[in-house]
Amino acid sequence: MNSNPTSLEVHVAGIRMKNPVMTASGTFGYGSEYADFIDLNQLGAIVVKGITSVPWSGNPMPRITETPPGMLNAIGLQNVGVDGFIEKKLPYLRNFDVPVIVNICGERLEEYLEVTEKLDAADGVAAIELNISCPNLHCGGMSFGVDPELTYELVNSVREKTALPLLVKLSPNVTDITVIARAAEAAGTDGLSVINTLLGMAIDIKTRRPMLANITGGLSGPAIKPVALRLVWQVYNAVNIPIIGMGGIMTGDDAIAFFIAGASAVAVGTANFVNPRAPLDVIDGVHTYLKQYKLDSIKELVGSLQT
Amino acid sequence: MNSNPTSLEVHVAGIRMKNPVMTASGTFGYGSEYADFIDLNQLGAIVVKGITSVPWSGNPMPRITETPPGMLNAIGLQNVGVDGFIEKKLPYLRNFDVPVIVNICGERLEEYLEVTEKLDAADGVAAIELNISCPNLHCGGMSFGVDPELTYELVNSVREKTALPLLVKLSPNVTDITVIARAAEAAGTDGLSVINTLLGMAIDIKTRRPMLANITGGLSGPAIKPVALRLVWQVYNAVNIPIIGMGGIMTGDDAIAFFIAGASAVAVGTANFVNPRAPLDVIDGVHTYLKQYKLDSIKELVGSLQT
Amino acid sequence: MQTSTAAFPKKFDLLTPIISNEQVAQDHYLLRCACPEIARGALPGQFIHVLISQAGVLQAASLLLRRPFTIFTVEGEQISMLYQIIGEGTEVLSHLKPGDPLRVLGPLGNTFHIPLDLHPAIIVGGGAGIASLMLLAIALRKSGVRTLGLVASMNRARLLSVAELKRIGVEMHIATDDGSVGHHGFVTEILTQILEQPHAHELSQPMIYACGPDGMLRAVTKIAQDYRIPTQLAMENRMGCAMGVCLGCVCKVRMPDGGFEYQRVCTEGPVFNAAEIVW
Amino acid sequence: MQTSTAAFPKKFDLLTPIISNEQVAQDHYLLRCACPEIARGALPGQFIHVLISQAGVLQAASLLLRRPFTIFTVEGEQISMLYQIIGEGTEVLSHLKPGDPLRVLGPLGNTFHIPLDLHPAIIVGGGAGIASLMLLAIALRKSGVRTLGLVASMNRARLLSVAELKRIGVEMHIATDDGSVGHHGFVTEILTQILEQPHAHELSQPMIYACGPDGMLRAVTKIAQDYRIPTQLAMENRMGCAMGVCLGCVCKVRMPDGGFEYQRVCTEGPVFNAAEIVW
Ligand SMILES: Cc1cc2nc3c(=O)[nH]c(=O)nc-3n(C[C@H](O)[C@H](O)[C@H](O)COP(=O)(O)OP(=O)(O)OC[C@H]3O[C@@H](n4cnc5c(N)ncnc54)[C@H](O)[C@@H]3O)c2cc1C
Ligand SMILES: Cc1cc2nc3c(=O)[nH]c(=O)nc-3n(C[C@H](O)[C@H](O)[C@H](O)COP(=O)(O)OP(=O)(O)OC[C@H]3O[C@@H](n4cnc5c(N)ncnc54)[C@H](O)[C@@H]3O)c2cc1C
Ligand SMILES: Cc1cc2nc3c(=O)[nH]c(=O)nc-3n(C[C@H](O)[C@H](O)[C@H](O)COP(=O)(O)O)c2cc1C
Ligand SMILES: Cc1cc2nc3c(=O)[nH]c(=O)nc-3n(C[C@H](O)[C@H](O)[C@H](O)COP(=O)(O)O)c2cc1C
Ligand code: FES
Ligand code: FES
Repeated sequence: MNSNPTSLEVHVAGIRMKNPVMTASGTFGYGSEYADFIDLNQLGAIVVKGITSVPWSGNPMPRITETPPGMLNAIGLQNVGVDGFIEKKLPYLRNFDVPVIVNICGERLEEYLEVTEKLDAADGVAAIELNISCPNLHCGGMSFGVDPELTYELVNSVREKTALPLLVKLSPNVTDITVIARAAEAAGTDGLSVINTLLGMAIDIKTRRPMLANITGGLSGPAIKPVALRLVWQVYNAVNIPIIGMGGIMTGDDAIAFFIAGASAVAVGTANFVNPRAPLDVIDGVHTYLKQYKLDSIKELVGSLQT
Repeated sequence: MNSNPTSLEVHVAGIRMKNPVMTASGTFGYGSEYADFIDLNQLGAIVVKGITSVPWSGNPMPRITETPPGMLNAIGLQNVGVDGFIEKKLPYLRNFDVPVIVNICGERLEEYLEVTEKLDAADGVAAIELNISCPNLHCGGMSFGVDPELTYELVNSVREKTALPLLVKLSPNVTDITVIARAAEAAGTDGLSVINTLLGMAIDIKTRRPMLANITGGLSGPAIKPVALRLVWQVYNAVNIPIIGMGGIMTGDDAIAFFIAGASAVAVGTANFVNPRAPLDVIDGVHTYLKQYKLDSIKELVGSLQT
Repeated sequence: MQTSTAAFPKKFDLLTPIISNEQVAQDHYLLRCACPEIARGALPGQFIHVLISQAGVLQAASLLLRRPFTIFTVEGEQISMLYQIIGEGTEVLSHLKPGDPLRVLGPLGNTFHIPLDLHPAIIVGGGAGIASLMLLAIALRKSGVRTLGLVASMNRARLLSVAELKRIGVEMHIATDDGSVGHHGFVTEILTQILEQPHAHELSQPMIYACGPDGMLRAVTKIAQDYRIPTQLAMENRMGCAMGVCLGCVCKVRMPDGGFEYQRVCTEGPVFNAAEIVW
Repeated sequence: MQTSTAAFPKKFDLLTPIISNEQVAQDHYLLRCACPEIARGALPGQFIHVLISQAGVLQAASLLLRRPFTIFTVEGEQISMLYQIIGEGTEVLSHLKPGDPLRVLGPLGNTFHIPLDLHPAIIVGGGAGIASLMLLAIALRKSGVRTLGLVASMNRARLLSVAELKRIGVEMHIATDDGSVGHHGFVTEILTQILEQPHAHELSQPMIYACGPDGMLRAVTKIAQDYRIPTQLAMENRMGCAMGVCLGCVCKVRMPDGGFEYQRVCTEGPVFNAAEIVW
């Protein structure tokens, strides 16, 4: 427990953070984009957009649409590739005193390993977040993250390649998330990010076309918060490693609900698009709550749901 | 195709309906409750609250809470039981010229069969909707509907007990809904209802208690529409039997999106709580759309998504 | 609760402009609108289910569900509701202006039972709970029933309806949490005092009517049992449909056979016999 | 598009009351608000990202995402936007009243490139697209550049900004779909006419600037290619963040190596070199 009565500092999955609020992958770019609004040093951590072994150009347009109240996206992991990231994006982030967590993805196991090795060798990476929702080409495009054995194999192989703290980001689109969570835990991940987007779809009834060129896309934002909270709580009851909770967090109060459900830290995603200061507002809100309820640290909240 | 240019009549899964708009189970009681607002004869069909072999008292309070924009419920299938339904509720419904679809549930296979036999023998039941999301006591409370083999066995057994049209209501909380859909189809169901509620949770951060006594509950309303549409579309591409689409339908335009995704009829659920004339407004909206786009019947829309 | 065999009035869902929406105490607002069809049939204790849609956009409201409020007063074609800001819905509601459209569904629920030889009536309202007892008080006083009014409030700034109740001849007793007016403490302490008074035998056929926070209702029920005074409670559970179909609003009701049943506050209630409620 | 090496102005997110929000044509509204920090730095073609929250409730808005609109004019500390009602967001926006709070993020995006020896500038606006060209037109006329203005509209009732453009000395040509005013047909037909005119050789260093529906932009691009006239397009894709991070707003841009890249309309755009856009 902390001596400073309202310190927000946490140490989660081997990552030391000034506060438990990070930005969610894909919703905060590489950090520089929000520099007019946010002093990056104030963030718990930055999770950058998913990185792959080679640059990906992403999906055709349209890629996003709105649903009440949430959004669907099918960006298709457009990114600069791991070399581009290390060369062009990481140097900027090294200027700040904030842990940089790199979200990675691939269509084959080897790609994940290649990216991991390069990040492990790079300077300024605090942790790796393994996005296991990518389509797995070896299994006909089915994602790694829906199968416990594939998940184990992937996490285990990545684990062997790096001593960096490892987070595995779970998909909500499964029958029983605890099976996948336990597989990742058994394979040696330090923590779990819960959740990625829900698979959804929207239709333009005037043209009878899907609103996204990709037909389906990932649903994020307030609409998914109840599902995300449920999954965090289920995972919390199934594993003994820390959880980064996310899904529809817009305010400090939302974050508090995730802590109570079992998250040790949270990530702010879609909210960044609505409010460029969202992570800071969330931090303030968490702070206010701790003061109001006279709590010394986040730890007292984690998993404190009274059932 | 229909000669009347804007007739909404459909014939789905052996059920003949004046229009393709029904009420969703659990959101319209036994029909009489809305008699001040709706001429029941104007509905495509009425799906009544889930019925079990003996009356169930349901879950403790609180049972519902709101989420933006949707609601979580954990009613726990409070109902009068099949005998009570046949004696007290069915006679009222017989006064109307509207198909009555009875949603049924059970914790053991035998219960489903008992309820089916009684309904088969009763007068005034147009079809049975099998809710396979109930906890299955034989499998440690896991629901029948998440396992293709259990689904096949259940649907097949019920199928043998009745010649009434049979709908199977699928759970969205699965990794691959098409596997379950195909199992139900193989077991002889006439149609599929897609979807039941998403499993969610909400927390009162003041008391750190769950907002529902049951901790988790079913998420319904506009928030789930993107997920429901996606599942209808996936199921449509996997089976050759008709689909009743539902999940967040508030307006005629919402219903149209479900037809385009592959539903042959739709059900209006949570919207009833907001607008007691919701099903009629949906029917009007569908009518207006057909006229505006000069379509002769719903059939031209079903599965017409341009991909 | 089976208070009456009379059929309850037909229900209407009306879209009507707000006539006024004014603060009447700290955190409390009084909203009036014209609802002739609802005004006509409304009985004491009945409520309305209100759609708080921003910008009048029905299907896209982020406040999806309606909110229930007791019918506070009926004047000609107008009804009013007295509400407290406790969350997002009531917060948004308090910002609505005269002329803004509101969707009002009602009248809903059962009504208070008023025995013919009632003497006296003791109404106990905690916070905004007094709003559920105003139409009843008016009806009681119209029939000349002696009525004692006990109202509880956090403080003077939040005190509701005292003047109106006095004007119609209700004998008022006030309790505040901070003692800023009236008795400094719980309203149930006043209730016990009254029942302990030497002339308490004058209470020939008394009845308690209460509405307020759960804690208060439980305390009132306990006292009523001790003094064997029949009591009716107006319950205020979270509601989904308010039409009796979602089964989201139930409370646990003791059955004659010793078992219990979940009954719907929106349909079998909101008024229940206190002795039958299982807390 | 690499139009300028100058750093773009710092971005601000301001909460500001609406000064006025009035209908200026059928389905079209002009909204003004004071945004000193944004007004100060705004460049022609830049836009703002507006949060249309009902009742000012940020986190609960059912319109979750913001909506992008070009900065139409800048007057002192005030900026304005001219918008068309096309969906729920703009519908709700049109109901907002003076005094209602608005959240405005900007200035965003790049700006039009204005070559030094430009003569003449031809601006082509379809529907609300003309809104994206007003600041440019003002800048051009200030520098004394001869400017032809071609505006397209469905009909007279929807015609926008013609008087304003005339007042600042833009030579106006109008096309309407129904012929209710100006040329009956496509604005691109006027464009071709102008380029075919005998004195078209006067167009020594012309540049076309266009904004409007995709169909119009493609037609303009085709004509520009035929006549070898450099052209800049202001693109209006659906946006998520408008900050360059969600990658939701991209358009396909031809690369020197013959391949293509998805570039962000909010960051590399909204102004693109027409020749580089892959449709
Ligand atoms: C039959 C009936 C009559 C009522 N009459 C009145 C009245 O005349 N005046 C008045 O001020 N209020 C009345 N209420 C209570 C009123 O409905 C709630 O205060 C209101 O719905 C809160 O809405 P909100 O969006 O502001 O709060 P929310 O954001 O929905 O909730 C805020 C907090 O209050 C809790 N809550 C919400 N509704 C209730 C409820 N009904 N009971 C207990 N906790 C709740 C929530 O769980 C949450 O913790 C009545 C309720 C019922 C059922
Ligand atoms: C940089 C930029 C500048 C813009 N400037 C202006 C301006 O000055 N004036 C103006 O009137 N409009 C402008 N627009 C377009 C404006 O942003 C949209 O009209 C607005 O977002 C629609 O919001 P809505 O909620 O009313 O419609 P929605 O309900 O969001 O959409 C209604 C329909 O329009 C489609 N749609 C929504 N947004 C867009 C879009 N950006 N492009 C294509 N289709 C879309 C949707 O897919 C849907 O079918 C600009 C757009 C961009 C990207
Ligand atoms: C536009 C967009 C892009 C995203 N890209 C990624 C990504 O590259 N990798 C990843 O693991 N998650 C990605 N996500 C998922 C988010 O990180 C987050 O898990 C999800 O959006 C739920 O949080 P939210 O509701 O707060 O946005 C993306 C989400 C959005 C909206
Ligand atoms: C309060 C409530 C009770 C429900 N009860 C049942 C039920 O008994 N059986 C069933 O199959 N589905 C039940 N459902 C699910 C609905 O029938 C429907 O599938 C779901 O709510 C999605 O549709 P909606 O978003 O339009 O409400 C219930 C839903 C709600 C909100
Ligand atoms: S609120 Fe739905 S049954 Fe009472
Ligand atoms: S709108 Fe998000 S990158 Fe452009």
